[in-house]
Amino acid sequence: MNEDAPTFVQLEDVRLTYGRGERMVEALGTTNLKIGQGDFVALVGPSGCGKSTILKLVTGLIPASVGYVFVAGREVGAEPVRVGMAFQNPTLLPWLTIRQNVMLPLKIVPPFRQQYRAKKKTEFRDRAEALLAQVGLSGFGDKFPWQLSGGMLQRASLCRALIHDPQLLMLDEPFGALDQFTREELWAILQDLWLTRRPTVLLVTHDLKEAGYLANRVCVMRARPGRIVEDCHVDFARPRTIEMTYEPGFVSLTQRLRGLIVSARSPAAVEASA
Amino acid sequence: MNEDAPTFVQLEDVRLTYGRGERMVEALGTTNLKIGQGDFVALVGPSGCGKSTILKLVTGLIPASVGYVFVAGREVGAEPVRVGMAFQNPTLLPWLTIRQNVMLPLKIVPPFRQQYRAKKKTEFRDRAEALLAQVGLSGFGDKFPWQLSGGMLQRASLCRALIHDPQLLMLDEPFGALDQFTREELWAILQDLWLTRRPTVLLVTHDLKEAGYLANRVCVMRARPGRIVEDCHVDFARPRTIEMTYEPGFVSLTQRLRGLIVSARSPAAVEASA
Amino acid sequence: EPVKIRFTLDWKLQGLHAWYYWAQEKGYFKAENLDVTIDQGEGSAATVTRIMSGVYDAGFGDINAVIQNAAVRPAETPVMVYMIYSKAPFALLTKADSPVKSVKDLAGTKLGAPAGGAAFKLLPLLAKANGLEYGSIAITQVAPNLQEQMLLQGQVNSIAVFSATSYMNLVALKLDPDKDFRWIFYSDAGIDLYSNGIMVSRKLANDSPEAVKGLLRAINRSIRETVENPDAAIALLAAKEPLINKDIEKRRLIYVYKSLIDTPEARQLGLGDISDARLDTAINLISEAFELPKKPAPAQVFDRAFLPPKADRVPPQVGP
Amino acid sequence: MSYALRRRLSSTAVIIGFFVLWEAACVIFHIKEIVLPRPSQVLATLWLQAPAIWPHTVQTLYTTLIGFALGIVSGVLLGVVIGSSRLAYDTGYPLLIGFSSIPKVAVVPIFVLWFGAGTVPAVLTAMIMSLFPIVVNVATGLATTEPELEDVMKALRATKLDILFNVGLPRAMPYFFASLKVSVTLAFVGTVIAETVASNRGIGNLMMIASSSFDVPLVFAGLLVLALLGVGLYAIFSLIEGRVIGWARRKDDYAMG
Amino acid sequence: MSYALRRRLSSTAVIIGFFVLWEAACVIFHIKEIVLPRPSQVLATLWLQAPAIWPHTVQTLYTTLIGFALGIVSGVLLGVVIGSSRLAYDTGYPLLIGFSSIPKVAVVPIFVLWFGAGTVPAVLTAMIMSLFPIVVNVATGLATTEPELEDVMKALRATKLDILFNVGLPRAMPYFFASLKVSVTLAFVGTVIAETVASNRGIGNLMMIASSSFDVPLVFAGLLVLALLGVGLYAIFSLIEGRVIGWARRKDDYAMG
Ligand SMILES: Nc1ncnc2c1ncn2[C@@H]1O[C@H](COP(=O)(O)OP(=O)(O)OP(=O)(O)O)[C@@H](O)[C@H]1O
Ligand SMILES: Nc1ncnc2c1ncn2[C@@H]1O[C@H](COP(=O)(O)OP(=O)(O)OP(=O)(O)O)[C@@H](O)[C@H]1O
Ligand SMILES: [Mg+2]
Ligand SMILES: [Mg+2]
Repeated sequence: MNEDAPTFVQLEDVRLTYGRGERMVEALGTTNLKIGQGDFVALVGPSGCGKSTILKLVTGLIPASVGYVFVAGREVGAEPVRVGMAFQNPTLLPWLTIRQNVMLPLKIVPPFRQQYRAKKKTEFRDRAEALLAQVGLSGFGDKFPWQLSGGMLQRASLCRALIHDPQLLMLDEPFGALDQFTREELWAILQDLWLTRRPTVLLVTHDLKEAGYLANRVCVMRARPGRIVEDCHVDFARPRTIEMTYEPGFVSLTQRLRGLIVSARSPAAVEASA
Repeated sequence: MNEDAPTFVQLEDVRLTYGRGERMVEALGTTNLKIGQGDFVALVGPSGCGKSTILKLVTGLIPASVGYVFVAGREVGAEPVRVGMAFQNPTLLPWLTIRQNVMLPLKIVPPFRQQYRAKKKTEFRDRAEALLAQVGLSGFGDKFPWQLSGGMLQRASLCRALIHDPQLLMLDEPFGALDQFTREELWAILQDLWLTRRPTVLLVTHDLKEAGYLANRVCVMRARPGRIVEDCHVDFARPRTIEMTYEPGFVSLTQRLRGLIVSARSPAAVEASA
Repeated sequence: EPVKIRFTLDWKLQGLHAWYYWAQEKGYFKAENLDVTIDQGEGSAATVTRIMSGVYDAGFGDINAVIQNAAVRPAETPVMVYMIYSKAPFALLTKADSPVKSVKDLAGTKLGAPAGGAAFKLLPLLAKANGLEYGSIAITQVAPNLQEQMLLQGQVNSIAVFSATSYMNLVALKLDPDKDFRWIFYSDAGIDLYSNGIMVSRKLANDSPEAVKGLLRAINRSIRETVENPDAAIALLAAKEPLINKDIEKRRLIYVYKSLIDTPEARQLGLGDISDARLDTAINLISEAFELPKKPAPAQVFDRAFLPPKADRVPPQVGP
Repeated sequence: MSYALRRRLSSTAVIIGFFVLWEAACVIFHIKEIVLPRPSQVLATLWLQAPAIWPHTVQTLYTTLIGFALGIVSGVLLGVVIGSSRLAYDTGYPLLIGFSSIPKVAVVPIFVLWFGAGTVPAVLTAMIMSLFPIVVNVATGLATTEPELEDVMKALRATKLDILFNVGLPRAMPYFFASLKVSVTLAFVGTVIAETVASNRGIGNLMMIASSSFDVPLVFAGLLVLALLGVGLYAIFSLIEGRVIGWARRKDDYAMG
Repeated sequence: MSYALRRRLSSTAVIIGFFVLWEAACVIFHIKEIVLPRPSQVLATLWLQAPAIWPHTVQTLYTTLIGFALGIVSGVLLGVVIGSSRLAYDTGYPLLIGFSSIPKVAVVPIFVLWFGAGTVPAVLTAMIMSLFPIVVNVATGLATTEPELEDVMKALRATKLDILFNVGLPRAMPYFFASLKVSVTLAFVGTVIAETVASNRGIGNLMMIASSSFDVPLVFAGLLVLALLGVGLYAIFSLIEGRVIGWARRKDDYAMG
């Protein structure tokens, strides 16, 4: 879509091994990835191939064993970039209510941080409530996480990732526990948000339709050690609609992605093509 | 499929409210449900409608606020039935390895319990390994839960639900964090298991294709307070195949289910039809 | 302006401390231009340590502890300026019907003694002085507050005690300490020592000799007045600490005065003074018992320069 | 409501039963007053001597509260340091364990030599005795915090202090409150020990005076006062605990469905 | 390996630094030996008197280990009861808190009168002192177990005992090990207190004798022995802890990537 945008996220010859000594596991083989500013990239691949690992690398939660991760031109961690992340498990803090959980980034991230005390009972609170209402959780702000169902937790966790208007948005299967309709509603909301605010988004998903609907690029990974084996551009016009997903062009895209994943699942086949 | 099988699970005018006093939430409106022995029932519905709650009621984890839950003709909890449950969150015990987690039911549930000490290093261990291999986790038996990816945890949790050959199997979105291919493989495995062992299965899912492929009956729920609004029979021949899911009959079933859920989502519409 | 003196007692509030509070309440300290604060103590030996540390300037404590410390740290050790117990209260206590009638009879019996206390430390000397094999005594070490009860229970045959404390403990137990028990004083069995008195820090003695003199004047006067008016003295104490048992504390005051203070020697030399020859023997005994590296000179231990005139130190008669 | 009432009644009954048993044991086995007085004697003494006991009680409570407050503050600080730094863990623990293995009776005289008898040594003793359980539990709570929860903060580029205040400490609260229960009793013990050694007032002083005239019921009255003070403070913490760490104990609520 | 070595070296350095500081403070501020002896004096005494100190050390260690073992067993049992029963929680806590607020010095004489002077009162004192932190932490660990984990067992129709052994106790292990650190020091304190009251051997006895002859360095040598014993036991528990609750501390492993 926007090929000349400056590179915002870059993985340079990154490898990642978990553990040490005998228990060492190579989760990610040598990986290179560039994401332009304001781009929307989806990551797909078989279970355990290292998708979450890539997200954690880009967020700076784990350091690369080999290679470098740059965000906004600086090594990750040092850059003054607002990051929003929805984890695969909706890890809400159990001692906070849903609203407090959603407002947490405002308490931490500048420039909101400085205004938190003054605005937490007015503007910020309203902002959280509005976001909760958008995902269908109005009225649940005062509940505690254990009083919500799995899908509701996931939506709350999504709100937490969005509330501070992040420049870099990491979403790890954010809609996995939702029914198809709620999911499609949230796709539309996310697309709107992307079109108006233009954050750089990295989305992990198992739903190829979701990847095609939302992303500009879909990266296909193969398993053990994980590696990106294919990088497909998705050029449908924006804003996209659910109807579009039934069009032949879209169906053939998902078919192609399916095929790529099938071959990615049998490592031998990939080895040859890589 | 087997209409005259004796009733195995029965919810009789069950209602469930969480909390007390002002904080009271009616999660489940008056619900009646009968499941014959050896039947395979899928529960679908919007997020937060009470699907997990029904599973917990049938397993006896929470007592009904009103009404009765019977399993195998007795009130739940008293019956000598082997229950296997895969929770929505793969709650593996963090201090046990994956294999130990999977073997846990053998340690607890009779008749395995009595033989556990003698066989835990031989037969039971092999059984766990075989199951892990079936879901693609061979070699991960000695890892700890936090060393696995989200999808891998979900598969391990499924193994734990299956290992003790349960007569009643409760599956709460067991394939939510898996890619389409792994998912389809596991469908086939689960169908085989059901055909050979004939446990009574209650499956919660958001994937209508999954519901249609696996279940004999699909119950559609509406939200807040949750209630079963439709009970569709699925009569395709067994064993079913992935190819079958592309047949027009199957597609029209999923279309019909979609329509039901759409109307279930707008409570007013349902109120009229109920 | 008044000289500040922090004064430490040897133990918690008891009848025998009446004169210190008397002096304070009656304003005798103030009259001597002294500002005295009195703190309760943790043992007559600890008085010495407390003064040595510099936190306290004066106190009521054990001369034998002064001797021990003077041998090792002469520069820091406080100096005794007014001897109050001219007879040491160390004694062996047995039941009246016990076969232990003298020190010699301890052989082969069980003796309870407080770990480390002077009464315990002097036992080898006591045994030697009486021709008894020390090893033949089976010694059990017990805290002071348990001794009487273990004796009564029969867990031990005799105990090595502080007479002033034990006597009143037995009274409190509603026993007759004179009839039901036998007392063998160390001093009557060849171990003749001095005991508690007023000591002051070297610094106070050197820098403000007048203050020390004033302190002793006030205390000396109070001793006489309290002994002559025991009821008033105990009432004054009870006003300070209502929890004390007035009867017992009055008896304690009188017992201590009669048995440890109003001795023939005190009648001869006056309250507060000592016999240099006896002190010399005591220093020898202590040096031997505690294996001191060297013997301190008597002048390092006791200084009679601050005493009030002898005429003021005549032991009084116990009042009604 | 009726459930809460029944709970309170039955627990009161058991506690009273305990004292009745004690009384009965004393009567049946002819236990001498001097060994173990009957609770009725102790209560009678407590009642009769109340005006004289009161100032001692106030002194002990006051000293303990100050020492305990200082203990909490320094305990949490030390716990945070030990829980978050490897070096502090490796060095702080052995030093603290070593120090805590020393009976404080041996340390109080040293305090007296520094600060004189009175309130200061008692406050210090209460503080150092109540400190260690808090350190250990806070440090353990921090060290066992789930990394997933911290990741939430790290992804937001939170500072270490942010993480501590928003994840570490709230997560460690159940540990902290557990340690408070132990610490408050130790604070009382510390105060009383210091008072027996060096103080002109306080329950410790009272017990020494009582035991020097062999007034055993009065000694036990002092002990009873201590026990009551301890239970009283515990009750207060319990209330706070219920509010602060309800999230960790939701099981209870859940069981009532 | 080199990392572990560096860690050990730096922590040893800090601990040695602590003693050097102490020595320096004594010299610079002219602190009198009778107030606080220099560590070099204490070590010299320890070295010279080692043969005389040894039997006391053995006695104290032996007594403490027995008392501590009994304390662990009864502490875990009581903790389980209090952590799983409402009534036990409501009654057991106040009684235990009350009892723990009482200084054990006041209780030892009663034990001595009942059981005679010697090892028994010391073992008992060590036991009751080490018991309470274990009770509190085990009970808290059980009470804060995530209901989700218990649900796993309940779905399998597990008995209460199954749940306790397979979920409750493993989940409470971090709490348990935290309490061991506190308890082991209290066990030593208990033993020593009992020894000072009535015993012919043990470090407590040694310290009484030493302090009566104003041998302050020997008193401190006794304290140092206690500290070393405490640290030694701590080191053993630490090893076991590392194996048993590694799952709860995975953060450490993780940080090394
Ligand atoms: N902390 C860890 N320690 C050791 N191994 C780990 C750890 N975390 C992940 N792994 C391993 O790294 C690999 C990749 O994990 P990752 O979570 O990135 O997978 P994923 O692509 O997100 O899979 P899923 O779709 O199932 O979530 C897996 O094989 C997993 O076992
Ligand atoms: N422990 C609880 N306390 C209070 N409310 C609860 C509790 N558990 C669930 N609920 C409420 O009950 C309703 C149904 O929850 P349930 O978990 O059964 O939903 P679900 O159908 O499984 O949803 P999902 O598909 O999102 O998992 C929700 O509105 C939820 O907020
Ligand atoms: Mg993942
Ligand atoms: Mg659910």
